[in-house]
Amino acid sequence: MDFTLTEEQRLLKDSVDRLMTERYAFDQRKNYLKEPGGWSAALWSQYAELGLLGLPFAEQYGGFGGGAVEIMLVMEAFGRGLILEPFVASVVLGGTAVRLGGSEQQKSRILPTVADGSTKLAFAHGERQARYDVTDVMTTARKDGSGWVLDGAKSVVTHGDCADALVVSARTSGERDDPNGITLFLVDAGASSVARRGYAVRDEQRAAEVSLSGVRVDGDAVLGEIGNGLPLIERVMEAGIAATAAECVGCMGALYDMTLEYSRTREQFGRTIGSNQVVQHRLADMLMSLEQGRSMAMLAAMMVDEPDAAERAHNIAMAKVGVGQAGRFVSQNAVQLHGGIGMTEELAVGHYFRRCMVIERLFGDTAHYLAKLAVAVE
Amino acid sequence: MDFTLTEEQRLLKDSVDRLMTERYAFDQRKNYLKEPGGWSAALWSQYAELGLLGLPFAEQYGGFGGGAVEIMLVMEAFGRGLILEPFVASVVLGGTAVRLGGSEQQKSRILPTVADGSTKLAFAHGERQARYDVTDVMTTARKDGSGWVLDGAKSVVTHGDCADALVVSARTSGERDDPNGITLFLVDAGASSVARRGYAVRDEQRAAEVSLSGVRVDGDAVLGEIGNGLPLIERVMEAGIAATAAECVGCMGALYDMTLEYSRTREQFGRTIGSNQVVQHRLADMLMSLEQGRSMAMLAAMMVDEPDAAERAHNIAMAKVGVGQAGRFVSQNAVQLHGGIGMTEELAVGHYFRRCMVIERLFGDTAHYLAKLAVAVE
Amino acid sequence: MDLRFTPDEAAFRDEVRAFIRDNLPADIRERMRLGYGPRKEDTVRWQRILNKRGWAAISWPEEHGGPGWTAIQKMIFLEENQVAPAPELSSFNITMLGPVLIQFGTDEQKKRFLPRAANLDDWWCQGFSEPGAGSDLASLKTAAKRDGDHYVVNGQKIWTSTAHHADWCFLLVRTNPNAAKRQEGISFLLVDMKTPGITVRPIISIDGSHHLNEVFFDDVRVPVENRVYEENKGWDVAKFLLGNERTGIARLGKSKERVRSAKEMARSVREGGKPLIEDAAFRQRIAQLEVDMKALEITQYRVVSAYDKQRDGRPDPLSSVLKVKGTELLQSTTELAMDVGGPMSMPIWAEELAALSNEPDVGPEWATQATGSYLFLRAASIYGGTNEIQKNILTKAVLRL
Amino acid sequence: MDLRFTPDEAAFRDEVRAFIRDNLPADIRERMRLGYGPRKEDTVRWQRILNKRGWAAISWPEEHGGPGWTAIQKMIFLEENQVAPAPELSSFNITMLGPVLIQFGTDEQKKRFLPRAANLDDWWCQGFSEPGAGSDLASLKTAAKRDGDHYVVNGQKIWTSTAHHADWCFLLVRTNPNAAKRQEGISFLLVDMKTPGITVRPIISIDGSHHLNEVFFDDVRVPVENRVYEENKGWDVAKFLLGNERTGIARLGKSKERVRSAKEMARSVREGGKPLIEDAAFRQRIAQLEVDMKALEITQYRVVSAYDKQRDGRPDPLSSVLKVKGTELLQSTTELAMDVGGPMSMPIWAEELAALSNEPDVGPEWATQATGSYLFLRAASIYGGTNEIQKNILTKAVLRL
Repeated sequence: MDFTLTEEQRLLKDSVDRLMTERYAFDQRKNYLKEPGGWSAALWSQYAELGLLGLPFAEQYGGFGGGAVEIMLVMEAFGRGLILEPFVASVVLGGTAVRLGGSEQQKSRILPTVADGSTKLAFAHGERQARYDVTDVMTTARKDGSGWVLDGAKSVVTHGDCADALVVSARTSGERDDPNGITLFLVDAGASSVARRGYAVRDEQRAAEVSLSGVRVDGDAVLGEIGNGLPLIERVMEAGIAATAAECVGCMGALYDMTLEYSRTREQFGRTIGSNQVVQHRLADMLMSLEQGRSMAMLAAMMVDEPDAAERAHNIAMAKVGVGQAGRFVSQNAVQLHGGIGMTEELAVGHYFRRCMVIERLFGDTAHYLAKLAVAVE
Repeated sequence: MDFTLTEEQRLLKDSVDRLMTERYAFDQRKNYLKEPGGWSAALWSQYAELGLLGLPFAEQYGGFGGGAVEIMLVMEAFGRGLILEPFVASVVLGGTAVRLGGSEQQKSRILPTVADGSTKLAFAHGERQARYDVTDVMTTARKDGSGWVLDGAKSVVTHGDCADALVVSARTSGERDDPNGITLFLVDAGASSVARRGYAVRDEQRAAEVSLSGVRVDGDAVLGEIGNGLPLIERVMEAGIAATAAECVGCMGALYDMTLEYSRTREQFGRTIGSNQVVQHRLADMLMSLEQGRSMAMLAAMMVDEPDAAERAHNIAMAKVGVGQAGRFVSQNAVQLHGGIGMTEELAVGHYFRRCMVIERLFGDTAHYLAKLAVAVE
Repeated sequence: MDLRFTPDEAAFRDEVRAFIRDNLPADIRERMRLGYGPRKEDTVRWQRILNKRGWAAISWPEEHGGPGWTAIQKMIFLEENQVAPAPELSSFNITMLGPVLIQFGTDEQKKRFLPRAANLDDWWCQGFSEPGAGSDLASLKTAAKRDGDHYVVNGQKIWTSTAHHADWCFLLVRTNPNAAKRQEGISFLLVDMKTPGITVRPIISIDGSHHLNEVFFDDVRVPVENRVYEENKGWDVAKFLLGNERTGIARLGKSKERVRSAKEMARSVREGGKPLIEDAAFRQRIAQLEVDMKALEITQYRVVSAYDKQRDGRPDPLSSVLKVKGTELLQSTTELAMDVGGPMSMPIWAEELAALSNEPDVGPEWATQATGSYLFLRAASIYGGTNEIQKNILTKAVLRL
Repeated sequence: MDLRFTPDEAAFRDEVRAFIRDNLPADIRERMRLGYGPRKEDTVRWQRILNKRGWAAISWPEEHGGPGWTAIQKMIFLEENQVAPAPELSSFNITMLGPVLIQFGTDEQKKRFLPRAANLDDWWCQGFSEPGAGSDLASLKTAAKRDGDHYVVNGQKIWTSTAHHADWCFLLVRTNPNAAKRQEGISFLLVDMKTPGITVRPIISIDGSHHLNEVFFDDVRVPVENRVYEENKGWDVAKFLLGNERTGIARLGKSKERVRSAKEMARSVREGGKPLIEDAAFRQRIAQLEVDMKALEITQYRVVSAYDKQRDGRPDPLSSVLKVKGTELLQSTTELAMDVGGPMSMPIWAEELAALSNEPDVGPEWATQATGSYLFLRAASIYGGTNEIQKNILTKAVLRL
């Protein structure tokens, strides 16, 4: 057991922390929001330069061979920065799908372009009727010569509006809810038969509704096994959970720091609000939640490469619940202790609050994973 | 809507409150515990003299025609006194069984002797294997000439050790868990075929294991309808829930008062513990729980005579959950705020704590009733 | 003692329910059912309908146009109105300004302002809070200097709800900066929002709505006749206003409406392959909320019923219970409604997409709006004295610690 | 960074587990599995078995008979021992007295007391708390006056765990009543409990157990050679003792054991006509507890692993997290175990009925004992500094408010 960072990990952490401090102050972020895509193209290039966009890929694909710990360090810093760029969508979700599911040829073709930032991927799995049910896929792919034709619609696809290529799940056999028969495809997001409507989510990140109307793809667009896409989808979601868990820890850390600072300086009834014991204990409770959440984010990072699928899923579900609850507690109380000002767009606190809220609902919410754990109790 | 008491109700409340103050101080109670039965025979006579033992019965049966509000007032006072006598067992549970289920002849024979204290009833329904499942009755009654023969065992029968007569549920038909086929019988507790082992429960009240080995009873021992005892059992339990809900309010009131007083006087680190804002807010939370619990105990009292069985059961289940949760919160925090001294037998606080704990589990616990309510959600 | 409505009370409830059912405009009801807050014109339209029926100025005496209801009747009306769901009455006009004018105003002020307030001909806002003051009202700094038959007001107010809609503002100002205590030297003015020198600057809330404002006063001239009560005695007026009977503070009708709506929507979405409404944990959550709402409902009955029995002017400390538990429930029930929508609750798409295309709206509006309500009502435990301050009040009033 | 055990750590865990499995007497294990606290003789027997293996003095340096374990190894050992379940080592002997003597004791004291403490030949108790002091230790009043080569001790201690079992007591006394600060003028004495003038009076806890005592000192003569460290510097010793590394403070093994036991028992009882273990709400409750235990387990790894990396003497503020969250879990998991028993958990019948008749015991002992544990462990959030005080500590240490 060892919680120390290697020298490389420390350097990585320092450089991303520094980047966030220098380039992602809350006021700078406001300007990025006004850019056409709703995020900063300049920062995106900088991530690429720093090697962050290729972090989890092997060197042969233009990557840096980083693991889950490296992703965790970067995501915590990104959480503190409250970044808007499609890092999770492209590198973590899309990247994991290609990295774990792709053929040698697919990896060689795609991963280097993800790593240099020229290709942005998005993970188009969720559908309107599915809510959090991962097997509820109604989009279909029917064989057509050597290729396939996809029909259906995908919903709330994170950063689906700016993506160059979509990783789309579709049913090649079976009925709705059948765990078998789902296949992943790589789809050119710019194809004319792909219609996208982009919009903002509550955390100000972008998402899209994607409709697929007779989208024709070649046979080599299939990612992984035909009809057995579910395990790969689960790996992608687990990677997403681990990454956003670390991001949530970054958000909680920022919220805790801001609230502590506010309690030290804000005066009311002639004294700082932090001189109230009730406020002090609330901050202590927030700190405890933050640290328990951090432990769970570490668990998720450690487990994301665990070969035993059941063990991996179980631990990541536990981490999802723990981080979700911690994020909710810390962010709700950060707003409460800030009072009225915490309820306004002007302060960063409400923005972190909303990011925690969205993260709790990505890939399934706390109740969803607690129910899974309850079923698994032995 | 009216929350005022009638003049008679106010007088009743005052007299029972006074009795508790004068005769049920914590030190006096210690002496009652040492009496042979574990409670005070003198107080029992006094309850009879005051008319409390006949409170819910009609005047023609030696009673005072009181209703649920009167029982609530008395039980709250009894909760403050933390009384040991078999009032709930005999008057509320046994009394309700006879009052609602008995024939004219049975009522005339039994209720006056309950009212004058000479007969003590107990409600022998629960069985070891049943936990909180009300239809899980394995005790059997088989027809034998004009009478019946009962075999089986009843568990944790409150005040079953001192009872003169037992209201026993037994299966006259059907299998375990069948809601039909349960019949109630009046059984002489002193019969040689009835074996009882008395013991103390955690709240220092007495209970007994009762075995029935070929207990012969006459045909007129049947209470209510043959094979349709369940609705009557439910009425009895509802009456018990309403009464002990009010008792719990009395316990919470006493705990709250004691804790407030302790916080005002107890000094630590050179100041009263009540000068800590965290203690103040905890007390405010306790007060809020107490008042919400009181509201729920009122609901139970109002609903216990509601003719619509489903409406009655639903509301009483809500009250059970609300009072159970309030009692747990208030009593756990009363111990916590008292610190070490609250953990000892010497102080009353631990005794109230344990009574709240037992009350939460009488007739089914919070989880049990919450599950019922969850099933009923529309 | 009887927790049930008397036949009269039940008949009154039925009458209110029927009136709302028959008179609430369908478009307003539908917008509110989807979780939208009422627009200004919705509130105006509905309050005028109620006023025509004599049901707008619910907390005013009959001689000033009130309906002469008991506190229980007011409670019933407010809950039916929330459950409908219909826009709530302007609390600034009805609960705050009206009683203040009736108690402290001149005959001239009453005649001039009360009927227009009841009919929402004037939309009022409240100029109390100032930057940095938070719940500590008495630290206010906005100054009013006497200049002939005018006050000249300079300063800044914040958290001014609906100031951008308002025709008039009732304002606390400091008329004597040298008073011995902070509570002295304050006056209560009525200010026409069209007076030169007033600037309203929006504050956007975390749900994206524009509800709050900063209001700047730059040499704003207010006629002395628009002062309520004596000069420098405005704190008495403010205390009266804030300590006013708080029927409806629990906003239980709103919580009930949110749970009812969540249950309805939970039939249309799935969890674990079956309708969410059949999910055991979800049902358990609903059951617990219904228990908590029932307890608060009865506590509210107790408090409100006491209003009718005795009026010694002291606020019932139980009303702090109503505030704390009521807002906790509001927050839990709006969170529930949002959770039902799942991932569909997260986009801000309703308006945005409608603007983008002619296609039908892709998002279920109820889900989008549920999140809006959830976010907006995080403030419920902050405004009107934070829940922490409510507990301080309880500590002082009841615990005497 | 790696949360998994290294191969060495895993091998160590297996070794510990195997040793406990093979050497823990079956009768002790069975009693503890049923939820009974260990009897004095159980604790003695087991600690001597461990001591023979070299595993009793776990927090002492090797030169004084410790096993030379890392903090991680100690944590593993403590958890395996709790999960077994086996009696815990005497914390008075091992965690408190031992390190104190090693740090502050004379060679003579070390030689005389350490080996006997490790082997539990002497049962030690702690004479710190006094009536009215609670968590405010420094307010102690028990006085020791020098009389030749003895101190004469007069005063009273309270909450003295297992004083009725104890051969020796380490005692804080006031040797200089005129010291400028309350923390000065205190000395640390070792007292033979057989010395004339000592009276032990039981305090019965709300679970009915006799664990705590009052101890009265009436002209008790203690040889000066039994003072540890300098006269009037006893507070330094006490601070060292209290600030000692708190591996195992979370008592996670105990919580795990309670959940495991609750799950096992939940197969044998019913709720709603089927085994309780199949009840959705019950499973949800278990799942939540398992999440909370997992989070605390990793937090504990982080804290304990830091012990091995750096020892700057400052207590890690995260150890307050371990205390607060650990005791919350202990209380939740014992409540869970009690709830499984349902009505059967409420009687105190095991012993009482056994005494009354020759028939087999009617009550499931596990249910009766589960309630005993629940009641006893209400104190977990009180002793060792209440959880409220832990948060004060966190406030000062981390928040600097």
